[in-house]
Amino acid sequence: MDKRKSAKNRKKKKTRLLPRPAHTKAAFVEWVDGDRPAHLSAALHEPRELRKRKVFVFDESKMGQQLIKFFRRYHVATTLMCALLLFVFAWVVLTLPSFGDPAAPTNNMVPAEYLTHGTAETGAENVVTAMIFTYRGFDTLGESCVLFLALSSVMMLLLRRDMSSVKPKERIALQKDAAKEPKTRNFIVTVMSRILVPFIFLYGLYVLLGGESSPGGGFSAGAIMSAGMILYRHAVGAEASERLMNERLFTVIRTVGLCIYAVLFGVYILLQGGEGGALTSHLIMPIDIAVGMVVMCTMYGFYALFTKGEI
Amino acid sequence: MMSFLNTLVQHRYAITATILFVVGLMNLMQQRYLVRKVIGFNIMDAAIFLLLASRGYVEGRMAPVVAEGTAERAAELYINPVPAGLVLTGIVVSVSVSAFSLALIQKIYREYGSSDIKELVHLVKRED
Amino acid sequence: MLFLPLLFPLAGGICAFLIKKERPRNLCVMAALILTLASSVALCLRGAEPVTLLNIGGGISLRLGIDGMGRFFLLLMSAVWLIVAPFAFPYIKHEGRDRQFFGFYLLTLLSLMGLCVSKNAVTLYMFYELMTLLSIPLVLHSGTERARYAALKYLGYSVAGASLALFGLFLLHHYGGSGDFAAGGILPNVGSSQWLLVLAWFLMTLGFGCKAGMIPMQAWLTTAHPVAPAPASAVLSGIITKAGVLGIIRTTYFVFGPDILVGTWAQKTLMILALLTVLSGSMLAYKEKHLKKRLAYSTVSQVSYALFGLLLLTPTGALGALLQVFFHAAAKDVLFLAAGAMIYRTGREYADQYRGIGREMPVTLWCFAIGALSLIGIPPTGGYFSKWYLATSAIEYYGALGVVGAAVLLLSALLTAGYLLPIVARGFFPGRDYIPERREVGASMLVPMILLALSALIPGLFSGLLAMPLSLLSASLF
Amino acid sequence: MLPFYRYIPFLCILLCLLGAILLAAGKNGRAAFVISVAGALVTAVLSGILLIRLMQTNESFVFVMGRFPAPFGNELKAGPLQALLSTCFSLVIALSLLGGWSDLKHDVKPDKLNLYFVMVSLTLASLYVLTYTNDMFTGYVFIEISTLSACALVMAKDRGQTLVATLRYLFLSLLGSGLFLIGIVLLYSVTGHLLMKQVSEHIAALRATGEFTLQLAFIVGLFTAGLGVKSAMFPFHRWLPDAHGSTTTASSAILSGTVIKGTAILLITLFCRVFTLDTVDKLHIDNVVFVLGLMGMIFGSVSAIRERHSKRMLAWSSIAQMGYIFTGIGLGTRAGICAACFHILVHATSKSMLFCCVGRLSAVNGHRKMLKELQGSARRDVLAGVGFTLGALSMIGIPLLAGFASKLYLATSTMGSATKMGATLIAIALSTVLNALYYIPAVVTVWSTPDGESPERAPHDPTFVIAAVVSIAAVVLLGVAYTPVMHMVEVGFALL
Repeated sequence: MDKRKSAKNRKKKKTRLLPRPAHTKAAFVEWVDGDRPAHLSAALHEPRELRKRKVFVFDESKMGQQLIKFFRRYHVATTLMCALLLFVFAWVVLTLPSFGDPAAPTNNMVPAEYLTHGTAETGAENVVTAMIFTYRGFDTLGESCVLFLALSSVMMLLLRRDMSSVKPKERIALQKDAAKEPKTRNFIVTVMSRILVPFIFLYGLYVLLGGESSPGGGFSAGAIMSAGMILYRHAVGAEASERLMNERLFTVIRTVGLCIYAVLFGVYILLQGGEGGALTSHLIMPIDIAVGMVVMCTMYGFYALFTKGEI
Repeated sequence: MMSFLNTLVQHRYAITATILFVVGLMNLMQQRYLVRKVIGFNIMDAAIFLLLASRGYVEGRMAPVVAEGTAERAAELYINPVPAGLVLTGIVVSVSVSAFSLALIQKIYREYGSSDIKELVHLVKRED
Repeated sequence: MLFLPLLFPLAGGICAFLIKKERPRNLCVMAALILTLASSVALCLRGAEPVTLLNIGGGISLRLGIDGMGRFFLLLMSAVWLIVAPFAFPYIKHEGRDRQFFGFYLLTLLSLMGLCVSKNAVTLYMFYELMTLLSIPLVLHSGTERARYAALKYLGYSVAGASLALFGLFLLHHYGGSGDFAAGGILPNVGSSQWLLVLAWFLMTLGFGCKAGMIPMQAWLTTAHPVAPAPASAVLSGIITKAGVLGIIRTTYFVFGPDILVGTWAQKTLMILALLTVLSGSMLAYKEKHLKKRLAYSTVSQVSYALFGLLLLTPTGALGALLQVFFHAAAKDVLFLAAGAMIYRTGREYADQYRGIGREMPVTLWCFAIGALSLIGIPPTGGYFSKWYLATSAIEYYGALGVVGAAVLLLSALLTAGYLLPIVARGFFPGRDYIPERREVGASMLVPMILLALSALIPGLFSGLLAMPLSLLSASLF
Repeated sequence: MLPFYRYIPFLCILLCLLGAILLAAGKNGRAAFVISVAGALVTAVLSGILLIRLMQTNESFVFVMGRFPAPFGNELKAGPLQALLSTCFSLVIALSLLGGWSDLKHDVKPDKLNLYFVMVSLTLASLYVLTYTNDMFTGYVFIEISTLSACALVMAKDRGQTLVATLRYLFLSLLGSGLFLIGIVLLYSVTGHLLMKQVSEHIAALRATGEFTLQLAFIVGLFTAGLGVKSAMFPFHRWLPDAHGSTTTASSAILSGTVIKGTAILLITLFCRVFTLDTVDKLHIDNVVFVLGLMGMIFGSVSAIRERHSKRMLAWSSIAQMGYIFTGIGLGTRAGICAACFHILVHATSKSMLFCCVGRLSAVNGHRKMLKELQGSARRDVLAGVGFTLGALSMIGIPLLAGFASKLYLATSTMGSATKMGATLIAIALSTVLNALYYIPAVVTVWSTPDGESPERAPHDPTFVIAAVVSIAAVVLLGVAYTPVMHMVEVGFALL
């Protein structure tokens, strides 16, 4: 008697402990004999209910369960993946030709050609400059296009010509930022920058013009000059720096710079060597200058856009 | 064992680059805060550039700025300039990309007041 | 010439969509249907050279042509379509949204006509898919959630079937099976790849069998047919299931050819599946209370009679199958129409609510009775002959399996009697205490029923009428 | 001087770059729109000329950038296949812009419009380079360009949701291009070259000696993963639905139609030109790609069924369609890759059309995006409804429409190996069903009128009408007369 009872209880417990996946089975049955199943809404594009009535308070514990699960699984998975990658990658790297090995396949006729004839063919002692502007000039064109592209997309994100187009939420955030700014300019910074900026520009010019014959070139020079401009703007403030650089001038410089580059390079390519051969030896300097202009504008533009959202 | 250590020493830069790369990767994938993700991405790129640059070096040779009259022996005197050029390109690219992603993060922060990817995913889920 | 049967429904359908006034629309629908029937009769008499609609290249082209089998189905389908239409006018007016209904009604006919005159597998497949897509709105008509779900389910199953057919089509294309249909098969060299071809045939038959409501893909039928408005469900289970049968005929007899299929595992399996369907369909119908759903279940079982006959791969079996196709089309249509009429008048939907209906709508119930008898296969009616041929040829050619088959057919016939006759009996003899009130439906609903009932009856009485040409046709398959 | 047609690839690229630079200077959005559409059309015409010429002479040529031939300078390599693909891309971009113009005016701030078109033309430039390049590092640079411009296209619609989607897209793409760059570095350090011809020669030598086999496998894996992330290969697909689903119509059309294809094409080029197909087969990478493709096919469709947001549903289906392409690549045979290329064309046209039509449909229903809310929109703009229906049917694979042809080719191209054949045929059959299960209800929804209201016609949108008509014609044409196109693809593959 008791035994049977206990057996029954155990059975009950079992059933309670292991509930069978009700909805899937029911759905299947309904599907087969054709009555409206639970997941019918999926077929009829009805919006999920739970989205409608949920008052959201961000809280780890209350966060969507499957989201948490996803992140947990994600962490484990990525860690394992990285570990695997580490080992494989390290192994591969260890089997490569060792560091500074003269017999490595990378030291083939290509660098030899660049080094021996580069100067004669391009007129630049700095072989790296020679390479990036003539031998592999197309990559560099693409590279400066990347800069230009990045600047354009940052403008697309952050440029504010007038406050009217800004959403209220964002406007509040901006006012907060404005409140944080110091009201008065720091005297020392202002004076020092007034003294330093010309020298920085001078140095930038030197690096720019020396790019053919010594380490340097358009990219580094542009970075240096933009550092000078950024310092100036930071010291005297956006309004005052209008004198040095306003939006029109900014647009003109970066457009003209990149245009010069693209056009020159295009001409050079379309001439296909031949008489272009003579051209290339004189091509590096103007292209270098153009790149310098582009880089300078880009860096400065980044700073300006990030700080105030206007140029 | 010695030989293994020897190999390690020979490939010191490459190994460093590997470790850095994986560190950057983990940051990019696992950090919750977006700026940290960007930093992770930068570490990753730096690792790649380190590897690439270390490929170019040749024992006991000089930087590839060809001095007067050394042109014909240049191939033995100077290191391989190709990786340097590639690294230069790569650096510029990574600068632009990080600028873009930072701008994006700034915008998102102004939109939602948060830069935590989990929270953002949830906030976005709540929309539509 | 070949295009006329496709052209008229198209024009009619478009007109039906455009014309807002009721009377002119109905006139135009009728005109289109009559013209379709006339043109198809003419086509059957005159015959026509096969036409290449479009040469896609890569060995694929869309070709139309007409042959014996095409003639049979062409006439059957266009005739039934024409007959059912008048019934639909008042019925759909009562349901609403009639422009949509008649538009798609005619367009579905277009796809069916195309199915009949298609000359190779790709064309067949194209019209088959087209038919699925165009007949969905018929199921969807009432627009209720239930209807939408049923339509979705119909879609899912049909496309699943079609994709199985597609699967086979790709294989066929590889083995040069995308040429014109020809009786006895067109596959040039079977050789080592026979197992693959048999597999392809198996899958294609399952796929087309989905439309014909064969196990394992029958479940959609009993959901989709009841929710459609009566005329729609009549043509759905009367004709569109036959489209699946036509597909199977085409693949079996006109592409693969019987002789590479006879006695393969695939044939045996499919025969068993067909028998299972016959039996289970009748049983479920017996237990089902909802009238239209009961009729749908009976469709499941009855169409599988025809499939069983086809799968026998013998002349007599094919003959029985074709007869069954014809008689089931007539009988099932009349049953559905009668049921529709009864529901339309009384609003009662369950089989046990029709007590005394025979006093109220005698003509309707008489038609129902004739349809039921033909479906069961009581000798004077036509259904008897088809089942007779099936059983005999089954026993003749396949020993044990054949006997089992015959037994199953008999049993299911009994079940059919079990689930149809009580309605008739209780309808005519409600008992003394019942006070009937005449509420017979109008002529436009009666005439179709009567016509269909007669067509289920007459050819049975003069069996030579139909059996002779069909036996020639089925003999020509081998 | 060379004959003119040899300059066309570089001319197109230069045209797009200059166009982008100049557009950035202007402020007028409308002018920018006109200019960029015109530019896309011009490049399309030029590529068309190139295609015809190359088909006549049946050749493929190498264009030396500058006066330094390989292995010292950059190179482009153009054949009929590249010309065909780039023509298709230009056309698709032009059509998407036309189709999405009214939505652009609605979604993008007027003072940012010209920047949007800058992004578009840079995207086109990057697509051209990815198609034509014969130098791997150039490939990397322009992959980054396509990443940045694609992200900019996504975030053009200034909403928080879109921004987050862009961010996820950006991070995953960065991961992808990082892997790709590492692949290049490793490959460079084992072969010492960057130009594809020389690299492939060295790889052949390595294969002959049998050294660096596993390293090569790792490198190919890196390339595959890197490019797979950017073209939404199965395990890396999660970014796509949000990015393509939440942005403005033109962007969705351009991204789904072209951008995710560019990297796939680069992958094909690498497989065929650098690591020859049999090497890839020996390293068993193709089987991995094959399996991932099949999984993508199924998984994408299944998630599309569960999706209620109209555009995101289309995005999921893009994942499924990319699955087809990767399956074709994974077959590792000539026929398979031809089928993949053909499917690239098909999907580019159909999906851009679908996106434009859905954008229009939601526009006439008050810019509501949920499928449920699109009820009756097709009655408001019949053309959009027809376009959507045709696109859906083409995706399901009804004969006479583009989708059927590519499915047929994919199926017949598997007839080499039994296992792959079985798997592919089953997957195709399955995905046909799944496609139908989410496309047909959508079609029914847009055509069915909500009870008790008769929708009135929306005012016409001329640019959309042009786009819709042309792309409908394209889809039907690809479905009917696909043999000449396939012939071009095959010739092009032979000359790859």
